[in-house]
Amino acid sequence: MRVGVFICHCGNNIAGTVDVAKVAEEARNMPGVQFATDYMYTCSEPGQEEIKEAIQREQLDRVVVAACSPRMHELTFRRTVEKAGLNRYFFEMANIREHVSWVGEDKDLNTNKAIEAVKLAVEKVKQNKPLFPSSFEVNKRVLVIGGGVAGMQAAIDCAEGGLQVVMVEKSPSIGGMMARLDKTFPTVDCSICILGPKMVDVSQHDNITLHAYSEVEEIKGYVGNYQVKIRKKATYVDWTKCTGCGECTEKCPSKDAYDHFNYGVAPTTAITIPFPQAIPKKATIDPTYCRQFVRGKCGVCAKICPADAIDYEMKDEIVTEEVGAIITASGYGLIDLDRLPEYGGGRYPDVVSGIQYERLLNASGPTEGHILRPSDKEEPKTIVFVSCAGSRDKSIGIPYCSNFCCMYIAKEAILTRDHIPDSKVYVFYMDIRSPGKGYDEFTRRAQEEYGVRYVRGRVARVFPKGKKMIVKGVDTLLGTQIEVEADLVVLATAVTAAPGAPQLAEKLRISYDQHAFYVESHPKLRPVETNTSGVFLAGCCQGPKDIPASVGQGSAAAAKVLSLFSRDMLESDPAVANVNINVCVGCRKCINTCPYGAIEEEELRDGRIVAKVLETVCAGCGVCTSTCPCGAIQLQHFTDNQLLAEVNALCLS
Amino acid sequence: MTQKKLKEVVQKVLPDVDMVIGYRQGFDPVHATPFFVTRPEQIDELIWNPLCVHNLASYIPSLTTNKKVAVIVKGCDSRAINQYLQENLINRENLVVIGIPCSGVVSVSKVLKAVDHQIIESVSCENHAVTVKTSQGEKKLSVSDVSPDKCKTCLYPTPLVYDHLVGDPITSDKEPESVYDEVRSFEEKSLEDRFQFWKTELDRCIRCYACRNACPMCICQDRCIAESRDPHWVTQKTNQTEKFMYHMIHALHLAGRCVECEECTRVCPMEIPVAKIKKKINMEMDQLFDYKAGLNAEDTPPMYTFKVDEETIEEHEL
Amino acid sequence: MAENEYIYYPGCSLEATAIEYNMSVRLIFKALGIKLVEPDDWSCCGSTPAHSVDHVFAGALAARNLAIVEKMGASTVITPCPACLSAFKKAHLRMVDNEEFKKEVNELLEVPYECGVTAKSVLQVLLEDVGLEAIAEKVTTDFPDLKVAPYYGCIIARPPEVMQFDDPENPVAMDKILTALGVEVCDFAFKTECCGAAFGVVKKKMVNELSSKILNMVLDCGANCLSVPCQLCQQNLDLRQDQINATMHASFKLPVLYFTQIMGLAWGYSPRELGLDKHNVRADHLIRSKRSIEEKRREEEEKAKTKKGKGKKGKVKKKPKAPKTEDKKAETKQPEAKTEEA
Amino acid sequence: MSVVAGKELRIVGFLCNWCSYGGADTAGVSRFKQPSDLRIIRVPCSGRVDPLFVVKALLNGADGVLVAGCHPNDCHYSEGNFYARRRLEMLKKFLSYMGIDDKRFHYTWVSASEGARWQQVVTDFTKQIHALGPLHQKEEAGD
Repeated sequence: MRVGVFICHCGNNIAGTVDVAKVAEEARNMPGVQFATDYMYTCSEPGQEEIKEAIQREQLDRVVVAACSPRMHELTFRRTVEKAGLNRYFFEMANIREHVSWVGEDKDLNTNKAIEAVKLAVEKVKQNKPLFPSSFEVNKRVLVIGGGVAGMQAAIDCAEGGLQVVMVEKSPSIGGMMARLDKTFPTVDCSICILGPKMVDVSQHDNITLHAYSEVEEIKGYVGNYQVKIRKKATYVDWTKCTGCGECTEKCPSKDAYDHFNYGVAPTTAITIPFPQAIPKKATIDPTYCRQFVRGKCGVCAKICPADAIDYEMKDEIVTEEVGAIITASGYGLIDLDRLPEYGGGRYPDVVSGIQYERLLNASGPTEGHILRPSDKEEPKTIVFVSCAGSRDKSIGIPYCSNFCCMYIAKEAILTRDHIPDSKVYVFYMDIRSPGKGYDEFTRRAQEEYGVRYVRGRVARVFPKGKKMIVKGVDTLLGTQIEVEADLVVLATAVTAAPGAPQLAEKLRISYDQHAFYVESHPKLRPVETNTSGVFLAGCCQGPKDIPASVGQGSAAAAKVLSLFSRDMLESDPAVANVNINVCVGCRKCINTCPYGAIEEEELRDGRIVAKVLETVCAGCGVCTSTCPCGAIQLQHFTDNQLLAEVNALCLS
Repeated sequence: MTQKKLKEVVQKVLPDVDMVIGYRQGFDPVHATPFFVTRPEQIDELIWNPLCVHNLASYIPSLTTNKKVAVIVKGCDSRAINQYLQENLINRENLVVIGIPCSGVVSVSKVLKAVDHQIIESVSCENHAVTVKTSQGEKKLSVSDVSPDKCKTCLYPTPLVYDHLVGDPITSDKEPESVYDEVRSFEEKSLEDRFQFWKTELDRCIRCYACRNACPMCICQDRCIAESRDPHWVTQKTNQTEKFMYHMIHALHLAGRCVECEECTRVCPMEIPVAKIKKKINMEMDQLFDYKAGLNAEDTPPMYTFKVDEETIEEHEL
Repeated sequence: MAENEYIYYPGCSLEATAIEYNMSVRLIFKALGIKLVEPDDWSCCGSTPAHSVDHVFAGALAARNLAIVEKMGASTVITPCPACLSAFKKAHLRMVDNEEFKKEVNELLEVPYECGVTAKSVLQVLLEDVGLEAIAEKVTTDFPDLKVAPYYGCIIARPPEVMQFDDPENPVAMDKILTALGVEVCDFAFKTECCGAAFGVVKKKMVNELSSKILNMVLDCGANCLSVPCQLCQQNLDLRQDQINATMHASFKLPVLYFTQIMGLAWGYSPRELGLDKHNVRADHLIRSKRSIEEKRREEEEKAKTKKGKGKKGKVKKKPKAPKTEDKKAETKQPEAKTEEA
Repeated sequence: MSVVAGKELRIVGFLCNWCSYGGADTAGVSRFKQPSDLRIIRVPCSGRVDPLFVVKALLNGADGVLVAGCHPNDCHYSEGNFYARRRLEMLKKFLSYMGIDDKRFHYTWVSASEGARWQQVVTDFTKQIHALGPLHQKEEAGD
């Protein structure tokens, strides 16, 4: 065995707290090590050249690089050794940066730890076997989860790229949050006017199949070959017949249904079409309010529907779609007003959320664009905006900034002044966060041109006094407490992960952080990839972001899918389970425990039953290997002997 | 009398099977030995008495694939059959189970001790007692005095699975809870004492693998990872570490599978209480997953399944 | 210990200035057939200046009492006093998650405390253990004039990670109980605002301002008295009311009742039994007119008005009519910000 | 070379590649300082960790063994950690019966984003092992 070891300084990142020269020197004495050296930046072009040359010069047959995390550069170096003629699995990485130099202060201890990390890798690599990927076909269809602006952008870009797209939207219409906005910052452009055309593109594109009012039920398979079960929820209206004429919504007698689209600013009818530009423009019945369901009799809509589309008997329907990749753009949620009792959230009708206010501003909203306060439908003269309502607030478990509130508050403030010229508008803020093209200018316009009064300080309490709401807070610039008598209070409620985000993540087998936002492969360099190959992220499911950022991610995710699909065959990771039929006793324990059903029985000529791995289905978790009593089934690259070699390297000394 | 009835049953069964596995007299009066009956004239050699200690079920996995076999089982042995069925290691169609309700067997080594290892000339068994004749004279031993530990905690004297039952069912008079008293009292020892105990016990181990070979659930047999080089879990060194390792392997591979026939302890030439190790894990399986191995064929061994929410497992704090 | 029995730690002030709180608490538990057992030889809870001087010492003062309770074989101790409660809870929690602290504290104690006792407020057990049904069942009398502003004070639900009860910003436990009694509860915005009691001695002026703000809000929300679970608030707002009127040129005449007293009244006990006569601002005029709940029911059936909450989210509260209010000075004390402990 | 005498004890960690190894990376990137004793073995999934590896390590010289995987329901392989949970729990309950303090073995869940949590786990577990002291000084692995 001729192992070559390369210790990376990573500038000072490693060399700063690890004696790399000593590590290299120690490495030279390790059994099987032929050559060891340290280098400034091993991942650099010359650094990789050095490795290739050494492989030739020293006839190395195994390579160990001690540098950063393998999650960072394993692939880079595998390619390097492959270029030099070695099998890419004759390579191991010792993580002496994230796990050593960056977490330990004592140089001696770090150096010793690094030496052992190298020893570990050397012992492992000596056990490594050459592995060769097999290739399989790709199903060039893509599933887009979520019909918000990010999802729509992704869908359109994929469709334009010639891919078949399946879009799943859980609400009755696509459009997402943007469809609810009145205007967009910083241009004060009409939101639905710029979104509408995209929505139409989605609905009319030959390559896009839209499942509205549907949710992902189950996802099976792997990159290139996913099977997705989709639940089409019962709308109780036959959409093939419904013309969207809207007569039913006018005649519907139960008028106190919660209006999901308008965030309950005003009640709506049990049968609704969410908004004029809805796509598809079809009616949906909410059985929790519909009298036909609640009282068992009514049937008004059924009677008056000219297309006779009403079907109270309708049931959920499950459809299965086969795709090769998935883009999840499942969006975000907002915290409930009730979680802000100090602001009277949920208790006082005249304390509303930012998104509710958008609907009050919007011409197609319940007030037809006249700002009327919910309690008495009067026009408010003094409006107070409270930013960071829940955001950046550890005490309710939301330490992060919701990203776009500062901007939409400025926008809503400006619009308020437009709607009600004689209004007084206050904004309580912690900081004004406006880092974007034309953003800061915009917040300044709000203050300078529109005379919005920005108060730097937090609000302590909001309470009613007569018809007014008293907003009690502090002005940190004046260093005093202030009270504002408001007619209407608008809270910039904190952005949260979308309801049900964790459940979806579990179906997708991607990970999510403690706030249930989805985790990207790398925060800087792989922002739309996930650790599950074939699954990509777009928009706010990954974290709060504004429209341009979401659209950008939508296109980015689409680009990723297009490049993934640019090949007809994909290479499967050869690090999968493998059965030694001479040892297998056919006890079937692996078959019963495999999470993927990737193992089947095989009858040998002598009639013996043994296990057989379906290479493309196996995902390489290794549960089978730790289940097999006789060690007959071994996960390649993580075999018992490879792990035992590592354990022994550490323990037997 | 049971032995007579047994022979009648075997008469009936033999024509439709390739063999009947039972017991016959061994090389001396105190040893019974497994007996594979293939011809009617052999039936008369069959015996049934408290000396019939072996778990004959151990033989069937290798046989039922291509032979039709009948096997004679006691209550304890029968759990192995259920366990085989759970792990579908045998083909039930090819198996005829002849169950015998058992009121307890003897531990040969205890008998020999009782007569301080004299040559035994004859043994006669009558209701719950064995009379042993040596050159020193006769000695009458009550079975319960010389029975193996498993009988003292036996909850299932009547086979749990059978096609023919020889004799009337017997119900256990043992407290289910008492089964693990041995474990509990052992756990009262200090950590250090426990370690010293196993150190001295396992120190005697000669790694002959008799315990493994006798174990009905050790289905790997000659492919056991205790002997293989790939994977290479255990070296050939004869030190304490490797001895511990071997017995841990045996125990952990039996987690949720051990049917408590205690063959391992019976066959150990060094008289190491091997079954005592498994008993603890059996107790855990019982308490964590409310599971005893081999009680019925439909269960899934707890180590090969899971619940999304494990009510009985809480997170460990540091 | 027995089902219908609690270990009851009254705390120092309930033996003296707040004796009527003690009386009313004992009375209602008697009515509920629940025995209150005082730990023998209980001592100061430590919520004295001690905790601002020496945490270990303060902890030990609290832990001593908890240790006595523990020794009695009980796992719960109840106290009416929020200050004692928070002292107990603080000491307990700190000892649970800090071995070092636990050791130091136990070194000071003859009987070490093994952290086996949960402290609860009388309010909490009435709500959670006794339950609203049981409370409502006992109601015999209705006081039509009584319009109550529920005032909780600053510490009964704060800091949340310590008190682990009710909402720190908008507590509702007492509201629920009063409502169950059939008493009219007003939507009071200053439930947890600081009354300044802590500065009663050193900063009279500030205390008067803070207290007057609270009393103003009581009027604004249409109430004519306060209900409190805290004898410090009671003392401060009741005893000091004349002083407040004098310094703030106001003329408040707002009785400050313990919620347990109101319970007692509704259950038909006499004001004297409940020690209402011990208050500075008397409530007689509010409880003069009363009727049996049967009458009440009858009268209400007559004017059968149906009022339904509309929309999905939170029902609309009726607008309080704002009577005389002076004083709109921006100068107020910052209400306690939510505590930020990781 | 091995542990730095007097300063370190031998602690072996098995980390699943997707969550806990990532979590350890996150801790590193965030420069969350940790005791240096732990040596990390990377496995694809906590379900790959045969309890025998833990036994092997403890018998062969480790003073403590730590296994970390994705939180239940968040397994990259959807089910691996569920199997791990049962098997490792069984082992934890078993070890002390054989005379090996079960405090020397800990298994827990750390996600890729929980760098701070990882720091906490490593620090606390190392502290715990140091409190127990070396496992192997007394008993010699004689041949």
